[in-house]
Amino acid sequence: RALLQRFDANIDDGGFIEAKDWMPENYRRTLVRQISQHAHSEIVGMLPEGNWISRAPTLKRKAILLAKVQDEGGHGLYLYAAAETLGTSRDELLAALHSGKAKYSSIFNYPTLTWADVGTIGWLVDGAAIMNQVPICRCSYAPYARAMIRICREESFHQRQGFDSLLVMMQNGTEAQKAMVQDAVNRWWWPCLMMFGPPDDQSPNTAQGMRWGIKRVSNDELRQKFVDATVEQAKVLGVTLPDPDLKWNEERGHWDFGTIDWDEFWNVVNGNGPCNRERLAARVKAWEEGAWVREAALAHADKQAQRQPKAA
Amino acid sequence: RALLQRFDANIDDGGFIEAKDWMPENYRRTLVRQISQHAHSEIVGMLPEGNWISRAPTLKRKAILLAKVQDEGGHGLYLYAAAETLGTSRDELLAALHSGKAKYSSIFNYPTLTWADVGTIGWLVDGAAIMNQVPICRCSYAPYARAMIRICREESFHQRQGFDSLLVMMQNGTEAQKAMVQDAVNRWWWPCLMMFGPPDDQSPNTAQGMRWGIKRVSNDELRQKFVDATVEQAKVLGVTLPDPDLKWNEERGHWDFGTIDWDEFWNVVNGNGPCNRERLAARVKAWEEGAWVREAALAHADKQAQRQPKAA
Amino acid sequence: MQASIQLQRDPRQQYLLRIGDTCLILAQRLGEWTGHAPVLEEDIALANMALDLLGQARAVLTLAGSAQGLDEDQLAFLREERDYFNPTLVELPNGDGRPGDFALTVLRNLFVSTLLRHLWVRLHDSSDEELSAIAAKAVKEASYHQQHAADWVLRLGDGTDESHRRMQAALEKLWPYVAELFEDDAVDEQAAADGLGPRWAELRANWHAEVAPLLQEATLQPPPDKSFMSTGKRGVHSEHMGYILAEMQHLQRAYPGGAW
Amino acid sequence: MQASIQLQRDPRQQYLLRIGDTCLILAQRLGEWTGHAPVLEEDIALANMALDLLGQARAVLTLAGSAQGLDEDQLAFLREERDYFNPTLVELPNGDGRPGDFALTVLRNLFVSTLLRHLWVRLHDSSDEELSAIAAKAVKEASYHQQHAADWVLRLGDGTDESHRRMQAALEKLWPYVAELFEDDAVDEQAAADGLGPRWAELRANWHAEVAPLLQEATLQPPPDKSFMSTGKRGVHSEHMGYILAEMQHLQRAYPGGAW
Repeated sequence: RALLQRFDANIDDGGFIEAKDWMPENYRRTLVRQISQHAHSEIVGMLPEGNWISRAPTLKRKAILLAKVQDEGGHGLYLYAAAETLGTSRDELLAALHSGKAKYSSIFNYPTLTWADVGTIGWLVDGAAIMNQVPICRCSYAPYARAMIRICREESFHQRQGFDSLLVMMQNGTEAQKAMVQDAVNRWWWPCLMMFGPPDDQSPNTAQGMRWGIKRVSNDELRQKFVDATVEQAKVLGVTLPDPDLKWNEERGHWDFGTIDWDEFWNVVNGNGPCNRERLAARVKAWEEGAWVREAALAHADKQAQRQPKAA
Repeated sequence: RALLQRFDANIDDGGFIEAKDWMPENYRRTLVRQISQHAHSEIVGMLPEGNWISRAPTLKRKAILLAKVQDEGGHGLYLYAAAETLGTSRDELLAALHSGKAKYSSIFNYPTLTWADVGTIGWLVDGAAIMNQVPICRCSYAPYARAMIRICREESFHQRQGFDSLLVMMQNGTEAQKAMVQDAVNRWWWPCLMMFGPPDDQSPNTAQGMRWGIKRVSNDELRQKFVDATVEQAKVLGVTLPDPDLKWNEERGHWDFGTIDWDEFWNVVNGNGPCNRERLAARVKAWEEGAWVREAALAHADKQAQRQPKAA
Repeated sequence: MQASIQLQRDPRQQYLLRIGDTCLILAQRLGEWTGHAPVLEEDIALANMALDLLGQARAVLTLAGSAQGLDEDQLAFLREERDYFNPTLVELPNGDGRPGDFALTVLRNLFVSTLLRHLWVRLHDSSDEELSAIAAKAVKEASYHQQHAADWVLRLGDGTDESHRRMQAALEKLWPYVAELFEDDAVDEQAAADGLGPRWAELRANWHAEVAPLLQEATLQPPPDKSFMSTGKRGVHSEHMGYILAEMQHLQRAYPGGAW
Repeated sequence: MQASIQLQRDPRQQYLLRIGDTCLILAQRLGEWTGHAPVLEEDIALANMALDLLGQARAVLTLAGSAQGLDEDQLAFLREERDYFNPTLVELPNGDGRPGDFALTVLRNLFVSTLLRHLWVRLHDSSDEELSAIAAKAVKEASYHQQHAADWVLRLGDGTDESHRRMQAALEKLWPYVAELFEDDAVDEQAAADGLGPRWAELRANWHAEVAPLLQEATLQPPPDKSFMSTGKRGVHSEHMGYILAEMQHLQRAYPGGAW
């Protein structure tokens, strides 16, 4: 009880919780769920973009894409490490992913069908991710906040690179390239708006998350901020956002936008998106087919450990 | 003894031996070796050409290539059946192929590197094969002779199609296509000359084969016939055969040609050609990975057989 | 200059391309087996089916391109991915690696040949005489393909434990892609109105009436239906399609102005 | 119009392309692992090595093209197969299917990084200042790659029975392609005469001196040497190369005049 009071007071003061500090079980569980979900999103997110590494159209773009996907692996590492500070091992977290128990961001259940999808993921998906993640840099759990600061810096870089790759095609490309970019934006726009999660009035976890300083800004606020920022960027690019209801609302000082198809959102969350099966299958296959490698590494380390004393 | 005399007399009269007729063990063994080697060549020969089915440049060429490779499978079937009339099962013959004991035509250990290789195989490899095989249509063992008649008819068709596909590229194609054809001819010419086997004075089996009416024309005679025919076709195509020593010999009434690199021939025969390992590995993989299918087909047939009487 | 051709987005053309592309892409997948099948007879049978499908594709693509002055090869090799309209089912890989999984291959052949047979039967009555003539020939080929696939599904489903397990796994993998085959839309609407051909949705009942008892006899159990819906018929494909096209189109793209 | 570019068949250019293409094609193969490695750390490490190799490829291709006015992308994406000069070793698939065999991957990395490290050391003394500068940077990367690969070869060779078996199988598959690395010819002759770089044959002794004891420590046994000789360095590749190029070149070929 005293511990809980001190914890609450700390949170209320805007203080940070470190791994060694006492914390309520629920807080710990919520964080493990959220951080691991985020970590899973990073490693599943390597798949749709990785799909284009072998086909990148120039060596510069290939290098940028490789570096980006590598960064995502790195984000996965930090985040698993942050989750491990809360007492759950990476193997346990991965087991939950592979069994389908743990979730990852639904956006990665959409396929990358053209090269323009790679740039669009950088621009829109990473853009939305940053909106979601910047507030987490002030999250009450310090190891998570520290990981997010580094991640957000890299994500911003990725977003600019994605935007730049689309800009080159829209400004200097052929008609076929421009059409490819527009098509990609058409396919990714609505799923990106869904990335902020259900509307606030249907989002049960928001209040507690806010209370604990894990979540700092509501889904709808973040979504609006994303729309407002993106409309301007779309103008610079010269692409049309596929929403006839999109228009400036002088009164609100924001862009109004159309109704999101939440049936689609829940379909994808519940496993029926275009690539859910394949994404999970790819992760499970990598894990299972890699088992012999991990076992061999352990066996070799054991042999080495046994040899040391003899040699000594 | 009386049987042997009757057999010899029959052969000397230019008669035919049927499966049910008595024959010397050596004759039988020689035939099984030769027919199965020929059958193996057909099915291994599906691989280098099959390599281009997915990449054929037009639908017409894709259809022609598919039909050709399918025909090769058919030739394999007739030939295995012909070998089986001599008392060795297809499974035994395949086991000998997979273990590396049985040989197949070394020409298929060269890779198909461009689309022009497909046409060149039709023109040169099938051309050489026909030269080799036409005399076998008069082979003393009747089931083999009958199979060869059908095979030769189809091979001639394939050869014309191969030649035609090169002719289109040489007459109506771009410079890049013409260079592709010339490059393919450069790579395939010498290996094709090797297809007739070692020179007569180094070919130990020839005499007995001739005596038995299994072989009708010597290696060197066939090779010369092939060169003479091909030189004229190369002129029509507009390609250069890669042999500076190639010139008409008025006295002999034949084309003289350069020295064959028999070291290369023996290297490839002995397993050290460009694709020996991969060709055999592909066949073994298909066989091993197909084991469950063959087992299931047998198991299902057994179940059906057991159900019949119950149903009756 | 081998840039991609532009289509007119005409419902008649799209209806025809759905058929032609289904045949074309399945032929491409079946062709991958050549030389690698479990028994020689199947090397020959799979190549033969690929050849039949290729012939059907050529006829239908020629018809689909005629109004716009495009030939079969321009349509087969010079479209962008978005302009191919086969259902996603046929573009799925045969299995991990090449040549892939024989179980998945024969089951997909059953699904597609049953669809195509019923489709060709109906297209025989098409208001388009040429399409009707194509259908008359193709229906016999599809019947043979269906029989061949059904025999194998039965054998492997009710064969050994291993073959049963593999067939059941293939069924769970492919079943979600079946719904798309019978999805209705404006393209089908227009084709039905013009008498060009049936709505594919009209084939659903017959398809299930033939496939369901066969699966049952093969002791195979389809997974529960889900809301997942693939979208290849609208030109939005799986990630596998790009690899098929990169390979299939390579020579046409790399040798502009070539004569083959 | 994305027809292929024509090379001048210049020994200096071919010497450089052998180096650049070795890096380029191995980067392509390593990139296939991204997202599919046995542990996350290896996803990152393999992508990182691919990135280093790609950087080396870009620098060397740029240098190789400068005399003829060709840029790195024209060289990387618009050559015909015959004009790529990497040794066959680097184009072999990672294994059956994707992403392939980790044993083969780390063993090949050992072979290639050992070669490249010794090559970069010698190229540091090149008469070409630019090449010398590229080498100065690359040698550090190659050292890291070699160390990483050596660690894994040791771990897997002397790990479990299964890992040993897989490593030994990989060794038997790859070893025949090693001889080509050190084959001598006129291109190397010229490069040595000009002080551009060493004959690769001069690297053979050092390569074996490092690789042989490591294999021994890893309890791996190379197969007996055969007369087989691969020929990628002369532009005559294996059947795998065409598939790599069809995929790698697709966008450049399909979007002529594109800006990326």
